[in-house]
Amino acid sequence: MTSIYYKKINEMKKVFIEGAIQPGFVAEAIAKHQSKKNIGAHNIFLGQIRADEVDGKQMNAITYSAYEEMAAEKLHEIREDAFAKFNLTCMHIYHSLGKVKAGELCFFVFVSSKRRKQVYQATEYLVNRVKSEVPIFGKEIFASKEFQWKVNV
Amino acid sequence: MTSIYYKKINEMKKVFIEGAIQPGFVAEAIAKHQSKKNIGAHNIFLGQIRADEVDGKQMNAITYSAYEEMAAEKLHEIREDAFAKFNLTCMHIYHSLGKVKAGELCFFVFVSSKRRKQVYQATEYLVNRVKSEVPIFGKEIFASKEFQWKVNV
Amino acid sequence: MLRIKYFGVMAEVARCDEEKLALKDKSFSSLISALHEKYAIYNLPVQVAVNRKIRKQNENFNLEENDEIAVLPPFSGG
Amino acid sequence: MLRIKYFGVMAEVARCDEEKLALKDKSFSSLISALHEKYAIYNLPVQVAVNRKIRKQNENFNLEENDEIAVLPPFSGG
Repeated sequence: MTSIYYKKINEMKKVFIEGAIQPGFVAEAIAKHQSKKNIGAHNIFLGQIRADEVDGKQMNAITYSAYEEMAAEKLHEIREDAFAKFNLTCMHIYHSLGKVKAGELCFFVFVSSKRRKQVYQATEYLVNRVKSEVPIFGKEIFASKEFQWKVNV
Repeated sequence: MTSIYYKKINEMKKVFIEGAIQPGFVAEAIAKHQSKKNIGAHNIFLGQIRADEVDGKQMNAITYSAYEEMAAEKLHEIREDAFAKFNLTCMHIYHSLGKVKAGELCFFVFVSSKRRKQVYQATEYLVNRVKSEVPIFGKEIFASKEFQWKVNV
Repeated sequence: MLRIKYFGVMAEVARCDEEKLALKDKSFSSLISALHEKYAIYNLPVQVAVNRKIRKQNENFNLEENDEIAVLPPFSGG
Repeated sequence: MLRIKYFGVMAEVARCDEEKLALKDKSFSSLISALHEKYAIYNLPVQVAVNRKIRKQNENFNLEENDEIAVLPPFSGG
């Protein structure tokens, strides 16, 4: 039981990032895979905050919170399913917590494989499952300081 | 005619990179999109050189060359087709020329869109068309200094 | 007493991230009734998780003292 | 005289990146015949581009002095 517990804690650490995900963080993640010489193809999804207008009000930022313990369990399940479904070498999922401003990155999914065939589909699968099944909550903040709770479409 | 000529020259400059594509270059490309506040989703494909074994010999690197003028024209056509086919905000394609070692990146396709739905498919479309239609030639170099010309499968 | 965690808009409805509720018995249906009485959750698009698993609101089973209970609005990551 | 560019393995077969060839006439079929005589291109998986467009080897049309001609092995980018 102890080792499973630590494994989960480790996964939690890896997933959530305080504030925006920086382009340099993406570069570091890519660089870490250059020693893996059986990888031929990477696919990366990045979610960026749009400055949408809602009823004439401009969105400035999203503040994210999460039920982290449940998120860690769910992400573990999603990862296992993706490894079973697709032929992947590595898989990484990162999501912001706290405030992320328009133009900044909040979500980073990274899959690697020997060949390119399945990487696009694997990324799409992970992105969709994280968005629909992982308990993360976004609060959209407007320039006026008003807010509304984000709903995924 | 002059402006079309300069446009093509500019596209050539943008596509081919001498040697490996660095993770920091990918980060810079991402960072440049943070001022575009109508973008919600990015998808990135990266091709990495594998150290494959062929008949017991280990591949060390690929040396790329290209028919650059024709490549520029073909890439222009592929880009136009992709913009017509998918709902994209931006699209960037980079490929290495010269020597790229195993573990390094040789190919970088980057698409951005308001919403995520089409980005995976757009990336896959671009990757496949570049691989099959753009006159780029890879020479696989083995540890033994022997070589063979790469064939795309 | 059961400890209940609230997330997202539900933490604003409850005006807290976590509270203790006394139930008449330890059944899941009593918990759902108590949450509805206090926060009208039948009218909210929320789900209830017990020990990190979403349970249907019409399920019936017994809860234990240190079960981890959470009321969750729609997920909106990404 | 027509200028011909060679790429990839074809540059190794021709032992140069570019050369000038004299043809008996300026037709595309004469060019293909001359390339076959010199490099046996019917036995190689190569394509011929004129002014950056791939042409079928059995097409027939006239070439001009400053047409850009290139002999290309299979593409293997990525």
